Amino acid sequence: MDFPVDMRILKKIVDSRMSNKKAEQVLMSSRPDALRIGDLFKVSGKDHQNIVIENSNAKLEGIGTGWKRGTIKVIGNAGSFTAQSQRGGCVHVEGSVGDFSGCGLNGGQLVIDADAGNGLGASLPGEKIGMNEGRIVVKGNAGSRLGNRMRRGLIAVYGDVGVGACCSMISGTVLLLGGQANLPGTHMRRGTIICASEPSLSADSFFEQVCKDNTYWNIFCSYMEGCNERIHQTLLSCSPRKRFVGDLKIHGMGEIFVI
Amino acid sequence: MLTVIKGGTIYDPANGINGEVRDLYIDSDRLVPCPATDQHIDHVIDAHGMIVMAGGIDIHSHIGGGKANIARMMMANYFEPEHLNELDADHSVCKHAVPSTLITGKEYARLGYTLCFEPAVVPSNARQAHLEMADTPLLDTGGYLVLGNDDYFLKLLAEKADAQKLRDYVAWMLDATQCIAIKAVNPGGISAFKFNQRKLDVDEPHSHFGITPGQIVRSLTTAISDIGLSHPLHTHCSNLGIPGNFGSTLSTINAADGKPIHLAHVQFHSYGTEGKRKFSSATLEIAQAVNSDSSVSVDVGHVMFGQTVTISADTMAQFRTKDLASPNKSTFMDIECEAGCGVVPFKYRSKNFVNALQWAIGLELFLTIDNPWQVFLTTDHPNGASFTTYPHLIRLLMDRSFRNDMLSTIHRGAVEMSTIKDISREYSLYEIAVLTRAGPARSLGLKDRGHLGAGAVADVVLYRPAENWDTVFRHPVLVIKGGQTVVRNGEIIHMPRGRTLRQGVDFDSGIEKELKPHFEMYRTTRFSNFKISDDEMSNAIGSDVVYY
Amino acid sequence: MTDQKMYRFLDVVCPFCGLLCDDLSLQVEGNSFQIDSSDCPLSKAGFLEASTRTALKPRVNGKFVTRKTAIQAAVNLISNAKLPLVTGLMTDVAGIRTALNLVEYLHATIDQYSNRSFGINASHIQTNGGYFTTLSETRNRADMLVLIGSQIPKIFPRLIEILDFSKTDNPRFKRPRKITVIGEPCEEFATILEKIDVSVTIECDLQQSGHVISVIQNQLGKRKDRAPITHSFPISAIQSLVQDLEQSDYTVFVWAAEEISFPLGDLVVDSIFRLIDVINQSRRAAGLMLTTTPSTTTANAVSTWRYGKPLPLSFRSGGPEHHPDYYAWDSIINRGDTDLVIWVGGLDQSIEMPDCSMQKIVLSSKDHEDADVFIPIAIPGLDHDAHLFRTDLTLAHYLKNLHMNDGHSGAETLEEIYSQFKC
Amino acid sequence: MSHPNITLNGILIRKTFAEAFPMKATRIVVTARNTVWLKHAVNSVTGFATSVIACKVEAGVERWLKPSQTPDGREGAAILFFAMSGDQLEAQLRDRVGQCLLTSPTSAVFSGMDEGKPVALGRAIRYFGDGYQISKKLGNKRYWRIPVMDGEFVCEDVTHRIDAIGGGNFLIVAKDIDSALSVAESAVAAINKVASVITPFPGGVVRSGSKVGSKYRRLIASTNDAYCPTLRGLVPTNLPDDANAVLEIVIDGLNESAVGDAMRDGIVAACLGERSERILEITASNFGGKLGPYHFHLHSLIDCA
Repeated sequence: MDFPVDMRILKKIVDSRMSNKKAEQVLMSSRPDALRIGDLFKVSGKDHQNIVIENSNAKLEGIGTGWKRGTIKVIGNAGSFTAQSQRGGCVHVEGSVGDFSGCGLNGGQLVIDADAGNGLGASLPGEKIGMNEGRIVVKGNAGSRLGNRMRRGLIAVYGDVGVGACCSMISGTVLLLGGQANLPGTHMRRGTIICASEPSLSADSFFEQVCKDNTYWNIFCSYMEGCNERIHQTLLSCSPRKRFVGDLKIHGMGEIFVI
Repeated sequence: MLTVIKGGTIYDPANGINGEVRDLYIDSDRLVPCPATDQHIDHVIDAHGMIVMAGGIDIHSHIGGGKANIARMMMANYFEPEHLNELDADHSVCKHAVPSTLITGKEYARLGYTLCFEPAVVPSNARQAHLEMADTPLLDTGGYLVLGNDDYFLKLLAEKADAQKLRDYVAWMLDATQCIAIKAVNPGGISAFKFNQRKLDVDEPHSHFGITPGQIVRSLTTAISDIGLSHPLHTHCSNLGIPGNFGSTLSTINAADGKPIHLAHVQFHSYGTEGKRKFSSATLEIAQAVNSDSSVSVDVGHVMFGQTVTISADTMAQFRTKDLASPNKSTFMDIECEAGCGVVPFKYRSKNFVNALQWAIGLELFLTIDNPWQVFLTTDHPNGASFTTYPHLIRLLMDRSFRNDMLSTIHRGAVEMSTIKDISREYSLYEIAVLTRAGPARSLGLKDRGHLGAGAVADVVLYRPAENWDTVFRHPVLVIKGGQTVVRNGEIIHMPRGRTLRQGVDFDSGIEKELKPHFEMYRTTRFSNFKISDDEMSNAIGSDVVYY
Repeated sequence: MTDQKMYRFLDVVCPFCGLLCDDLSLQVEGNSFQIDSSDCPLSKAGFLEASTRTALKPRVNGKFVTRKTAIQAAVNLISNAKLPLVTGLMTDVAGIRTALNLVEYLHATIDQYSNRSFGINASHIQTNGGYFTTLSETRNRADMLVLIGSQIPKIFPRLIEILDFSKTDNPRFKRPRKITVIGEPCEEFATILEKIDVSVTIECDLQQSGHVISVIQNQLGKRKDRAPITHSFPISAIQSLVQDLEQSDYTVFVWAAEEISFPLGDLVVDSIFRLIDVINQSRRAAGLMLTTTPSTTTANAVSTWRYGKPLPLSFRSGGPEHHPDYYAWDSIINRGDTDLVIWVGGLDQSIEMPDCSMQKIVLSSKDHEDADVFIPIAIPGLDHDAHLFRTDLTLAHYLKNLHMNDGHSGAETLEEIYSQFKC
Repeated sequence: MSHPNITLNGILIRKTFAEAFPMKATRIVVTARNTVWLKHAVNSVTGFATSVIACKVEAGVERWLKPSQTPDGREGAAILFFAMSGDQLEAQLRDRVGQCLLTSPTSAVFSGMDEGKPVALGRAIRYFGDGYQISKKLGNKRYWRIPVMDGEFVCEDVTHRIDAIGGGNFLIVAKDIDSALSVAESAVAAINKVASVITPFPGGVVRSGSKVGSKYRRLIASTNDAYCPTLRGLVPTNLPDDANAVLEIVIDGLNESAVGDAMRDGIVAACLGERSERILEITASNFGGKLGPYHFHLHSLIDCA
């Protein structure tokens, strides 16, 4: 496969509970020369709730778009727009994903074992609200503009992130557990960013507070205990050293914890 | 080539035909009288049992121009790519509040409309409006030129220039912008808003030019009747949407001094201040004024529930409602010292008192204005609702029990405030044909449109009768445009280019000598680059001009 | 055939920047254009380059061929391509209309060359809207001009003149009109400001301009009980600007998207509109966004009315889909999501076509030896009639053919290619 | 028909029943930095909450919680609130959380009940934050963080309420007040070990048992004269001749079995407690079955023991 393949049709096929044979006949797009599912995949099994995509690569785009219940496991990489507007269930990519994955996420869980591209959990073009619910865990690095306009939910990135994470964030929680983040939380209104190492912030935009025992932090840690062991260990091993509030430019009252 | 449409039941109010079974003959693009018996007929269309009407005419629908384009941009994410809808049942319905030109043309044709008027062509934006309308297939189009907020006109008025000069200016502008009628949008108000005046009543002076909306309406109606334009001043009155604005609407009618005047989307201008919520219907007063004065005509601008986007040149009114925007975003523009533009997305909700009452007021207007020739069927697309709701609206007018069923689904307070539950009137097919065909054509002076007499342009629509009028009008069996079958059973089979309808006017070219320095002094375009020629229309813009 | 007689044209529209100034007077003799009304460097360079053109011939694989052969070669390349990308689009309404037809038919992707910077503004309109104004409105109403970015006079040499701000003591205004510049100091600006009496400069890194604007907003805003925003630049200039804003009747904020297209530059636009919103609560203000090439505004206008969405657009799954970043031409080339790049030029004199490894069909008024297929086309507005949209998105100009050039327009050429598929 | 009287440790258990009525109840969890400030907070929020008659709510500590048992890892207390209606419960909770817990240094408040109808907790008082309050949703729980002078007051958005029972009771009839107090203390200590119940009166004990009505028109209840030792001879009495002190223990519980268990454990502890030899009998208060649908017969409770 040299060219992008539009996988958004997957949800509709699963929802319609059509037979495997019929599913293989479904056209993947409305182009006249469109491929059928069967041209690329062999459909087998009976479980509509647990989909496994084998031998996936970065050209399969939009896997898990609008996904509501059940799991999708992607063996290999996935392309851009993975889990776009996902509403429930779990999408697990055992590799990297492309740009704008988890865009407009509205519930459920997206787990990425390797890296994610730009605009992870960001807003769809023209939408005022980005990720609105749900959880994204990236075990590798993530690109720029992560969590743009995010409103609710949780994003955790174990590795490094690109410039402008949590730009125009409305609310929600983002954990940046890797290296230094560049200009996170610009124009953030509310929300919590937790940085494992001191981020590069515009000094005029954020006010630094001394952070001594924070009740909410404890609640958050005990919540994370139920979610993911590795993150929980990181959080518990250190308590927040600093708290920044901002973005003052827009009278924001978001917070950035440095642990 | 001679075609006959045989045995259809004809509703042709312009020729007084009310449901008679007759044959219609089409020769190339025109309807012709019954030919001699020995003449060969090439093609027979069987219309037995069908309702036959002329092609629909929408007198007020925002289908082109900069503001529609901004609205498209803002609402772009409100529809899903088509191919993802294919597994859904209902993918043919257009979900976009302001569809693209291609979809607009197709959807109008599917509803049996063949002619459509863009009611707010801003002079400097006229070229874009015509470009967009030329890209709207299947529809003939025309534009109303927005005047009454442009600096030059206001200045002439403030300087008490003589009527001849005003008249020449209006005629020159109409000619230069290839329009068919003149529209006044919140006369003086858009300009006043640029000078930070937030409200301007009909008798209130503009803070900079010192003239009142009343004066503007008076001078424009005078100019229009002097020029001899068929369509009266197409007026978007002052104080749109403000409770109690029916007073301004009545004052505007008075300001016309007995000259013909058309009130656009009058539903938005018929509000009172009674009741505990200080918002009520004033349709009684408006309907009385219309019923007692045959020189007044209105289009309703009916509201339907759901997501839409309001677009208007009335920056002043639009800016007032920007906090009600849903989704919360809005675009405004001050344009070239001529007009403005405001785009505010809006969601009308049936359980919201104000929205429900707006819905009821629209119906009250339709049902209490006695003469169907004085009222036209519009939703002020997309401001009240998309034009795709027309069949539903027609059903509301023709079917009282359906209307009453709908009443039970809306806000109860609004039902109590409204009189529609007591109105038993039901529109007949003949009257619907007046509202949607014959009336608009007569008002715009289009002698060969909107009727099925010999010599008319062969725009013919065949409907199959059914219990539900919504179904009847939503799915015409056949739509013929200019003698060519364009839609058969909902399927588009031809996509002809439309033409631009305009009115030819005379003016003293002396006005050009005065305008030229004005352009050089005040504007950022030159006089010679402003005018749109017929040649440009047909060769570069792509729409041939038809003079009326 | 070219007519060698000399003609004189008045009120000619210049297609070489987004302002589309329409008051040029030109002497045309054959292919040579001589401006004698304006010393705008962009116009001069554009017309000069057009004058010094040599006759171009179509090429296939670098070898000269007939036009017919070249068109056929282009058709063949397109037929074999899986995912063509149409870009450049330095053309007029007709060219863009035809390109869109072709792209829809081919299920290809389309983007305009300099759409990235316009996209900052388009995205803002899409998500938030805004309050905009146009050139004449600014010329006649604005008693205060705030320029964000000091390169504006370089990118739009005649802007200040068109807005009638060359002299600030215009008798039509009650008070002297004022100009404020927010941005890095630069030479061009210094020369302009020298001539103007009333002006303020706030010197800052342009990346900081969003912050400066927010500080101003904070000073003007109603919630003065909030703690003032901290800042590391001197407050005096800002305070005097705030005073000016409080007195002005109609303030216009001007920026060139091109100049602020750094990472997070879109937030500067966001800040500007927040400030405009605050001012509009009690006074009047609006934004004037500037786009460098008229083709960008034109292409976006046409694509929006045709498909309901601005550029870039992709039809690769069927319907038109828009994503400002993902379908941008440079993203597509970087990802390798195309096998054929179709470049549509015309007004691309000052632009180098991006280097890429894909096959290339180039329609341009400039020679491209390395293209797989090169077909020369004429320059819109000089060699053929053209519609172009001005930077303020409102006004379309009709540019007329200035000489009897026998060149084919981009639209004609694309139509020739397209017609091979239609039948 | 006459049944033999039951005795426990020689103490007569009357053949009668305690009459209880339906209430609405909720549980919240309060935590604080240390025991001292936890107690201050708890005392305050459960203060003046003995009887719904005038307090509108009955409240008490259900149990004390170890740091490992609380959401924020600090010491805490589970507190139950009982009221006659859901609206009243909500109003009281809002006022008490606002006045007693929001004010108390270092405190935090969480929901102690996950099912039933939602009752506003933080949702009702978040506006104290004047727009600076922060909402955080973790999983399906929402927390409000309200800025206050010692940092942040963290408060869960809602707790929940369920149908519960109020007015479980028994009376200890003793020869003298010292012994009555002593066994009442033992009884309350035993009841405190039962989950889902509280004893809302001071120290868990009430001395002013009441009857319905009064000679004064305005009063709806007045002293239970049949159990007042000093009125013996003036009115018909329910007291044995040598009884000189009667104390009542009132129990509110989340369900019927919890109230029954608490009554049984309390009665048994009373009968086996120190100085129980001076206890004459255990009885219970009822209104002939007119007040409430729940009847706790002392004999059947003891039979089960």
